[in-house]
Amino acid sequence: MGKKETMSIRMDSLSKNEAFARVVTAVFASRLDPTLEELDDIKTAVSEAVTNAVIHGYQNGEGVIELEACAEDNVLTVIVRDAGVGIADVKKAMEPMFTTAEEEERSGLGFSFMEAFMDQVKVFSEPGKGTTVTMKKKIGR
Amino acid sequence: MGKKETMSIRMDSLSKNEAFARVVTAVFASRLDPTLEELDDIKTAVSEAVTNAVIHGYQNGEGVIELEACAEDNVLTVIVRDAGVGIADVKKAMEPMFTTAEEEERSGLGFSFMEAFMDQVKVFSEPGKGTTVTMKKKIGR
Amino acid sequence: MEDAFIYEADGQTLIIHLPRELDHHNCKRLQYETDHLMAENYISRIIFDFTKTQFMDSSGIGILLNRYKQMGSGGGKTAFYGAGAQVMRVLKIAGIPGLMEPFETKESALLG
Amino acid sequence: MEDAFIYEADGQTLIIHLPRELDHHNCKRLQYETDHLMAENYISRIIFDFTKTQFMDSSGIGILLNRYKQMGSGGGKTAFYGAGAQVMRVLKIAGIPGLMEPFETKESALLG
Ligand SMILES: Nc1ncnc2c1ncn2[C@@H]1O[C@H](COP(=O)(O)OP(=O)(O)O)[C@@H](O)[C@H]1O
Ligand SMILES: Nc1ncnc2c1ncn2[C@@H]1O[C@H](COP(=O)(O)OP(=O)(O)O)[C@@H](O)[C@H]1O
Repeated sequence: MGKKETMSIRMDSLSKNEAFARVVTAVFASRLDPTLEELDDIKTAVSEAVTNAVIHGYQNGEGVIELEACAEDNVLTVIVRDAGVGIADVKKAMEPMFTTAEEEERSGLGFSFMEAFMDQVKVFSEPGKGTTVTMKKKIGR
Repeated sequence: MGKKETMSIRMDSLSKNEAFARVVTAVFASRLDPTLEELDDIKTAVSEAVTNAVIHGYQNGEGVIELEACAEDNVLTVIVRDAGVGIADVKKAMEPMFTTAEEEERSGLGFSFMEAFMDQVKVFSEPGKGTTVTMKKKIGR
Repeated sequence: MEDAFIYEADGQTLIIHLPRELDHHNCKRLQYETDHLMAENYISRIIFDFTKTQFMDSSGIGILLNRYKQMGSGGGKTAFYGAGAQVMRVLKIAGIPGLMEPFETKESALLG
Repeated sequence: MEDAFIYEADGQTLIIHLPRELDHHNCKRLQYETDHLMAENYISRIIFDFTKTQFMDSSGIGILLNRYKQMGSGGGKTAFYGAGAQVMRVLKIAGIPGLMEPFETKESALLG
């Protein structure tokens, strides 16, 4: 290893792309030779971030979601980016059980899951401009 | 259907991304509900185009390969683009058995396979600028 | 293409056989359909069957928690069985086993 | 991660058990290894085993054609067996069955 490998993908903001995004990321991550459990972790975290872009970022409307994945040494970095409504208070949004979409039966656990399944989660957001979630995970400890 | 769905992906010019590209395209294409045979056709054509970008376009060196897929009505469009050396004589390059990489045990059948497995193949290339291969296939006749 | 849920009634118990992937995309129908079923029938217990489920995320948890609330918080009113590795980890992180009774099999879940 | 080839010798016959995916990436080693084997041993016949191969593209055809040429174009010097649907379609488009003898099983291929 040592060499950095990258891929980025742009897709429509559609709920069917939640599954597409996690499969693509898992296939890309397989070059780091992860365990099945690590692959599940990655899939779950990606699913959360992409679902948030679809539901919250673009409010179930049209938009483009960008997903970037990068493998370097034994670390997988995944970046999920939307150009949607953005988040005014990121700290509050990341609190467990906090959700602004109660009527859609959201659990408010999306960010908690990303944090549980990845080693590092960083959220950058500007209201009206969009949200970028950057997640890192060390593969094969 | 009726609505157009698109995804595009950028990846490093690495031989391991030949498999990555065909899996990603197959997963994307599955939304058109293709038969297993159609999926195999798509995978083979994508494999040819991406392999050509790696070997001929970037001559096994560094570079970025772009793959775009689009599903509209029952037609899958796949575009594979490199910014590599390009092709001076596209017509000659597309002749069966023509290859400029004899010593690498190439069969010269890459373009023939794309044409055999897809309904339409168009190649646009400029020497020194790169090559774009656009392929279309109707799914589920 | 879409995964199918199958609803099974056993007296006042509703068994929901969950799909292969329980994400936001696949949850949309489940939400609508169970609301409909619960409005039309008297249901006093819900059992979730994860036997076929290979993937679940927090969208699935949202569905589970809302059914749990609808059933009222009394003991044993919601239960689940058949959870595999990925599902179990997700359920545990969300604290579901403290709210819903876990079982190994359908038979033991029905006995309660 | 990498698919493994396995080479099997039976007298002067070399059986090459091809990998799950026979593309440019996976062909690199095959090329090097068979050249090596054929330089060290007297091989008069090559049999390709596609039993495990689920995918092949024109890179795979390039490898086959070169081994065919190395064997000289005499009859029966190269053969294959175990080709599934995708592999068989690719072989046919490339005209391979006109150059190499197709067999159903390893046993029949060895008998020739
Ligand atoms: N991409 C995003 N764009 C805008 N708002 C977001 C985005 N992601 C998360 N949020 C906000 O953060 C809240 C908490 O998110 P999360 O923890 O994933 O829970 P949930 O999705 O269940 O609401 C959301 O309810 C929403 O208000
Ligand atoms: N992306 C590309 N960039 C530059 N040259 C290309 C590209 N694709 C194909 N070619 C040229 O066209 C020729 C024929 O290609 P192809 O039919 O795929 O056969 P092969 O890959 O076996 O050589 C190649 O040998 C090469 O000279």
